[in-house]
Amino acid sequence: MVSWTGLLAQILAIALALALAPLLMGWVNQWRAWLQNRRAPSLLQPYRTLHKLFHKESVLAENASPLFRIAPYIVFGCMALACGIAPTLSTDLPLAPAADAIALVGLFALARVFISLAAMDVGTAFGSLGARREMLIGFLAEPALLMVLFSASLITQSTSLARIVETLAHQSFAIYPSLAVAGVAFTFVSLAENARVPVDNPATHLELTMIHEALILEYSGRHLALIEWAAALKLFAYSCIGLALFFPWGVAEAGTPLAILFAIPALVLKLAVGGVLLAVIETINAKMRLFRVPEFLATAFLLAVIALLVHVLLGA
Amino acid sequence: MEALALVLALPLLGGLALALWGARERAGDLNAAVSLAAFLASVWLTLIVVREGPFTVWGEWFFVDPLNVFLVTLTTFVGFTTALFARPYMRIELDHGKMTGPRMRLFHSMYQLFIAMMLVALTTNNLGILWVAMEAATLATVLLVSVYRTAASLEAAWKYFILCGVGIAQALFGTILVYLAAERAGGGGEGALLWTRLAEIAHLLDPGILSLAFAFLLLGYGTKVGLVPVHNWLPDAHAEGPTPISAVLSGLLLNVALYAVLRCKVLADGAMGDGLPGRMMVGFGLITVVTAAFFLSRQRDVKRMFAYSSIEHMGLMTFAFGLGGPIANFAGLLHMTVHALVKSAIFFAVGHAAQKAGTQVMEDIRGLLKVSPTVGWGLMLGTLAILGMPPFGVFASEFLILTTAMRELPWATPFLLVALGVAFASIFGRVQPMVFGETALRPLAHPPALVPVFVHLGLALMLGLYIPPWLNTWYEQAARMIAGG
Amino acid sequence: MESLLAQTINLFAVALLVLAFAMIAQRRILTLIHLYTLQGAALVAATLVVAHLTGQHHLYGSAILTFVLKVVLIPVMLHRVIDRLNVRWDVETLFNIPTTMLIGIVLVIVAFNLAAPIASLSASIARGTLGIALACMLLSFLMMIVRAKAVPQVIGFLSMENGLFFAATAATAGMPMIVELGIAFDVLVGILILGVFMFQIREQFDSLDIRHLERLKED
Amino acid sequence: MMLLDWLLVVIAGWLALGVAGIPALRNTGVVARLLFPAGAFLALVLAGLALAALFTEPQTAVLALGLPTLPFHLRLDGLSAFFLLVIGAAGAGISLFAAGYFRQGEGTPPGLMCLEYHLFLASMALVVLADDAYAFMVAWETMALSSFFLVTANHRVPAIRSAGFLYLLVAHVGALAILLTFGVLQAGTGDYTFANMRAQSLSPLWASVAFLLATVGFGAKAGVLPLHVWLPEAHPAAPSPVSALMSAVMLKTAIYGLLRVVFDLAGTQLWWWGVVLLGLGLATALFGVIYSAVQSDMKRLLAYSSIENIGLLFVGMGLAVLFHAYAMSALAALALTATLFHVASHACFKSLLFLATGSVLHATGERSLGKLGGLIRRMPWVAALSLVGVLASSGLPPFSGFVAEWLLLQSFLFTTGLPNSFLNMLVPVVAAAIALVAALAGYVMVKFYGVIFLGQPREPHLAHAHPASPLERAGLVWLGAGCVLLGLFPVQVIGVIDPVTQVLLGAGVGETVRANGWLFLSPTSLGRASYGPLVFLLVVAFAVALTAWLVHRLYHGRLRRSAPWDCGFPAQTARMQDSAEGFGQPIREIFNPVFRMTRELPTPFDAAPKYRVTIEDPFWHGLYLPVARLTERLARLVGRLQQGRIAIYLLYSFLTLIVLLGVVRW
Repeated sequence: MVSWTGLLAQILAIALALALAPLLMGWVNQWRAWLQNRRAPSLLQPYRTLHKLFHKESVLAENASPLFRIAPYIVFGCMALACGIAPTLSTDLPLAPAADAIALVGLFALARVFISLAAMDVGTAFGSLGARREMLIGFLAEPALLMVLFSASLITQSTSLARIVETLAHQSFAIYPSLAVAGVAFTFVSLAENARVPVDNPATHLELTMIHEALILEYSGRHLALIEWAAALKLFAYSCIGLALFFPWGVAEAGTPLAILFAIPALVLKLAVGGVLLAVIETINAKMRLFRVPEFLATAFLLAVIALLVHVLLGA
Repeated sequence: MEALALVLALPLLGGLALALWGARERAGDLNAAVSLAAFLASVWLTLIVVREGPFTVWGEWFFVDPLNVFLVTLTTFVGFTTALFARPYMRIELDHGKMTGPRMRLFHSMYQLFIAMMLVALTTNNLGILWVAMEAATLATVLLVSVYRTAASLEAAWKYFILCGVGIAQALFGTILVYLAAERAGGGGEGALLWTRLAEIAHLLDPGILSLAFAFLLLGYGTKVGLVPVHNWLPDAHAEGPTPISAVLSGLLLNVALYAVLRCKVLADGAMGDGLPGRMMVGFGLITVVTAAFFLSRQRDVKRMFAYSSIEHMGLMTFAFGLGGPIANFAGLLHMTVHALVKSAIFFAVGHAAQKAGTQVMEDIRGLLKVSPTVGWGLMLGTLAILGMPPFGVFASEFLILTTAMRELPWATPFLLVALGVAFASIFGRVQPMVFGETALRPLAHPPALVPVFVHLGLALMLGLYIPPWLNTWYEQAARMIAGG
Repeated sequence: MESLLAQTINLFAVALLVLAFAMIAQRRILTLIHLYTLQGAALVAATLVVAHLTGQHHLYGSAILTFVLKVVLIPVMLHRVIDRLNVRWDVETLFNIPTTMLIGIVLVIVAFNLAAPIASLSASIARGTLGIALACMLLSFLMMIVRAKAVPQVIGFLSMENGLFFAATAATAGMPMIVELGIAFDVLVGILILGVFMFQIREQFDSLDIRHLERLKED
Repeated sequence: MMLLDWLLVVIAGWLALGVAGIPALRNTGVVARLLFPAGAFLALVLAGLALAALFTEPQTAVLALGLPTLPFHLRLDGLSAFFLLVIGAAGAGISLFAAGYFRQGEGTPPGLMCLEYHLFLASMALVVLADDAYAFMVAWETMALSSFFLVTANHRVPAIRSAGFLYLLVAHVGALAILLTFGVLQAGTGDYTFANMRAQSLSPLWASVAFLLATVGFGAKAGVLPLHVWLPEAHPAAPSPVSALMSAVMLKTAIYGLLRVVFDLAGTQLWWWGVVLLGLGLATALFGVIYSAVQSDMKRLLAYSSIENIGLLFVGMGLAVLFHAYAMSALAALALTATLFHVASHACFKSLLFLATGSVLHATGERSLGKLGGLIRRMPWVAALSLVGVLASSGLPPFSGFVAEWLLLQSFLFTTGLPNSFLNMLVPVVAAAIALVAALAGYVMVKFYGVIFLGQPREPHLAHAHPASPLERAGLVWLGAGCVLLGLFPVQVIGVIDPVTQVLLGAGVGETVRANGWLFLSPTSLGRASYGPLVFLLVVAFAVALTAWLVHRLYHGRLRRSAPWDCGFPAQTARMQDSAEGFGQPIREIFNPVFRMTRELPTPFDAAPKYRVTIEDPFWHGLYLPVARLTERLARLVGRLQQGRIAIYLLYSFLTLIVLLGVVRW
């Protein structure tokens, strides 16, 4: 049943994700710099960073357990799979049935749990603090994300991402107020999940309010590289899912290999726009105090639930 | 016939004999021996009844039917085991100086007479004699309750005497009324009060008189059953008397009193036929169960607590018999049996515990398991059994009673639920620390002879898991008889 | 003649009732005992009359029994008790005397009401007196409740038994003999035990005031 | 011989083992090396028989025990077989562990422990086999009693005693409620066999009475709000294998009972029953998970997490009832499948975690999270296996917990089909709450694992913590394997669950699932929803391996150990890690109104600043203490009756006489 085109699309999708994720990072950073009147780093800066980190030897705390060393790989693997099942180019993906929307959320959760455990492993003050905060954001963001996906899957009567995108993309255009609300919620969630302003600031370090940076404080060398790359993949995956859900046009259908050729530029275009938007959001917002993060995410959660109710009420 | 003669004569003679030698060293053994003989005789009697069925003897003055023969056996059995328990127990009391030679004599002789009177009350066919025997049993136990001559025991005995005396007087008036009705229905004379005859002509008896009579009889004998609000003598008498007496009071006397009520209920039902007696008993039973449960929750004296638990269980039986119907009656009879067994067992264990600790105040009895595992486990298992924990027999009867009540009288079940819950919390919450935990007392050098406890509990356990067919047929006949047929 | 005798029964019955009231009213224990003796005598007389009228011979027996027991033995015993323990006065009661009397009246009415329908069914010649017997019983009961000392309480108890005996005699032509004997025996033993008790109580509390007997209770 | 007979043989074997413990009362060697392993073996046999029984026709047997009119009826059908399977499978691992765990000097001598333990196992097996009310109640109360004695094994400690007392009290009251349930179900026929109850058709009113009574009764055993208070007391008090057995298996017997009554005996289901169960379950789940997040005693934490899982199970049952009441059998089957799957997976991971805490307790003598840490280096086996348990428990793919959650959420997604707008509005909210609970569970488990096994030891003496004994490891491995396999082969597991739903609902998801292939789990159609844990795992593993290989290949594997950096912060002590309280802080902040907290916050000027927070169960103060006070007051009132004056007593008797005369006359 696994068609060649499907396999091809699958491999292509993952490869593309791996390749483009750092680029997306660079793109966003560049725009942020421009918007903030700074001289921007090169678009390829993330690649350079990764390369440098891979070359460095990695320094490990004496009491670091195997868990600490394996965690980066697991996180990376999870993110790779996430990009594999998110219908970026085509909806005909052999891996799609392995994990539907719910499983995708589970996948992100798995990665989060591992990175948090790893952060607690060495037993430093910042590490455990970061782990706590990460899990805090997690348990608020996860259900919100799940609800967003639910409202989509209620519309399309399916929880498989591929099927959702197919239905949304290739049926006669309709306006879904529920999806609109869900979209806002999704934006909130993805900002939080990817440690962007206003929840966290990826560019800073040594702040008492840091979250993601505190998690990976003890990492260095190749491990750090993997984690950074995984973070980039995560951002990529989230963007792709968002685009697939709310702007599903241009994604290739099953059995139309040629369409993929058109799908790639479409995706790149959409990502570029999305990146700019993200940069804009990050620029016009100030980072909020940590205590307000729960409120922020609770809002997202409520919006998602409202989206569900709206769908139940209006059937749309 | 001979068997019945033996059953009645042995305790009487034993009582007389012990009145002479009751102070001797070996009096306890004699006491036990006589009780054993009586028990064997009653077994013989049982076999006869099982083989030949009910019969009346001596000009119908005495009779034996399934209902009373099983109570006779139960009475003699518990009488025997209690005598076994009393032998070492009272000797220790003697060593502690709480008893003296004369008091020992009084104790032994009165013990036998008490048993004898209960047996007479059970086997007599004449309501008048029934009354006489009940009164005599009361008188015998009054002296036993006050045997320690302490202020408290005197007070308890006094209350016991006055309250039960008054109660029994009501019962006498009730009996007179029954006689009046009998005269009208079937002519007076010697035979007019014979239960068997009355039961035959019950439907002819005047309902007006019988209803009045039953009111008096229920109140009168109910006082001895320990129904609230005429129960007040019971906790005092149980708490202050010597433990063997508490055991037989709870285990036997209450049953006999309830038996008397049942006999009267049969007549009243037959005459009135509107189920009013049943409803009265249900009401009494319910009030008793609930009130007793709440009494339980503030006790400090262990024997007093278990006395209240007896009140609760008598209430439950009264409730069951009030419900009527084959299942409820069966349950009531079963409950009579297991309650007698388990409660006396508990009093045995409590007796040893209190004797060892030198107090009946529960706060001062701790960690019995360390003092003596047999006493500890005996008390623990007995308590669980009396609280209706399966697989003990008490659970079987409570199971039947509750499930029947759920359909017959749904409104009553919440009260029962609350009562049983409160009773459980009260009793178990106090017994658990008594049995478990640390203690200041030294472990007993040699384990006390608690064979009776475990025999009783074993029987109760058996009745919960397996009721022998002959016993079952026996219960069923009795239940049918109570149902009036 | 017959009817005249029959009426005498009612006379004795009323005497019993009046005596019961008198007992409630009476404070002096000695007088109480006298009243009790009188009640016993009235009971005996009534029994004799009934026996004569109905020709139930065992009633003579029970009359004699009653006489020996309630007119001779028990009063004597009570006398000796109060002499030995020298209790003469029964100080205060639960309610004051008049209230008690009023309650007594009410009780009599209740008793009559209860007994009326039954009495009409009674075969006995003295049927009307059942209500009185019941009334006597209730009155003695009341007396037991209101009296604060042991001896009066006991006397109340005994007079209650009088009421019962009278009921047995009046309503039915006497219980079967053996039952009567048994009852009499119980009463005798009972009174003996009571005597013993009073001495024990006395030596424990050096008083017969049953207020001392209120220690066993739920705190 | 039929399967049922063999099962009875196994149960009898358990009892025999228990009795054999008495002669060897203080002989730990025999008990630990002989009796408990034998018990574990019997448990395995039981599981095997149950597995076979799942696919055979129901079998019945009558024992010569019980009441003369009512001997013990036994029946082995799909439902009981499934729960027997759970009992056997979990029991095997726990017995194995217990063999290495129980030692002399825990209060109750080991021989007696052995008796109580095997009595407990046997009674649980009998509970699910019983086919009449009497047998059921006897087994049920025996179960409560034996577990009570196990809980109070170390009865020298007053706290443990009172915990046991509370437990037995709640259990007993619940049992009375169950008793009344049967009283209703037998419909006055006086025949207490389940067969007869099935035959009766009750009026909606009586059926609802039965349902409510059953909910109270079985809820008390399961630990549903507000009857949960005993659970967080009893589980920590008990020795770890017992906690494991109670939490993993005994709570499930309550689920069994409720399923039996609602779907089998009651005959009808009304839709609002489902709403009641949903509401109760949801409240319980939220309460449990929120409270477990703020616990600082590892076994209490797990106990509250058990409450949470029971809540999820109730939610699942509620959905099943809803669908079934609206005659949507297929969906009801899906919801029920989710519930039963969760029963199995919870049995595995919760017992695994409780046993792990047992090993930790033995190794360190500490139960408070604040005094643990860094044990992954001292006891790697336990740490690795608990990691499996933790991941399963926080519902992460590809482990067992996730599948149940996935199925549950799937069944939620279909509820928009319900012909009841109110429910259609209600259900999404419930689903959202469930998602929240699942996410919070992850938080709790990270706290649990991180504080115990990761970081630096918070106490010096933890350095001497000794690893678990081989038998303990064996038990843990067995249960860990359960978590993994349940998670990786859901299709096959659902094949096992299918007969049960067939029995209860006459419908199942089995064949659709099988039709969609063994690789991908898909209850309806591949297009609609699918989940392939095996593929999932393989892909992730492959990605990990490939990455690792590439990284080491293209670059290098150089590694240097040095002191942790921690932003160059100089003085590192273990006390600077997040404490358990610290980890609970965000939850306390967010769900502040739910808690009943007393806190001592240090001021900047304290010489020896000290922070203390105690969190109490609001139900305890809001419900139980008032009830206790009310009882006390009533008792005081009633006590007045017995106030010593004989005259008053006579007055009672007098008045009673008057009343009685009044009753008979007028």
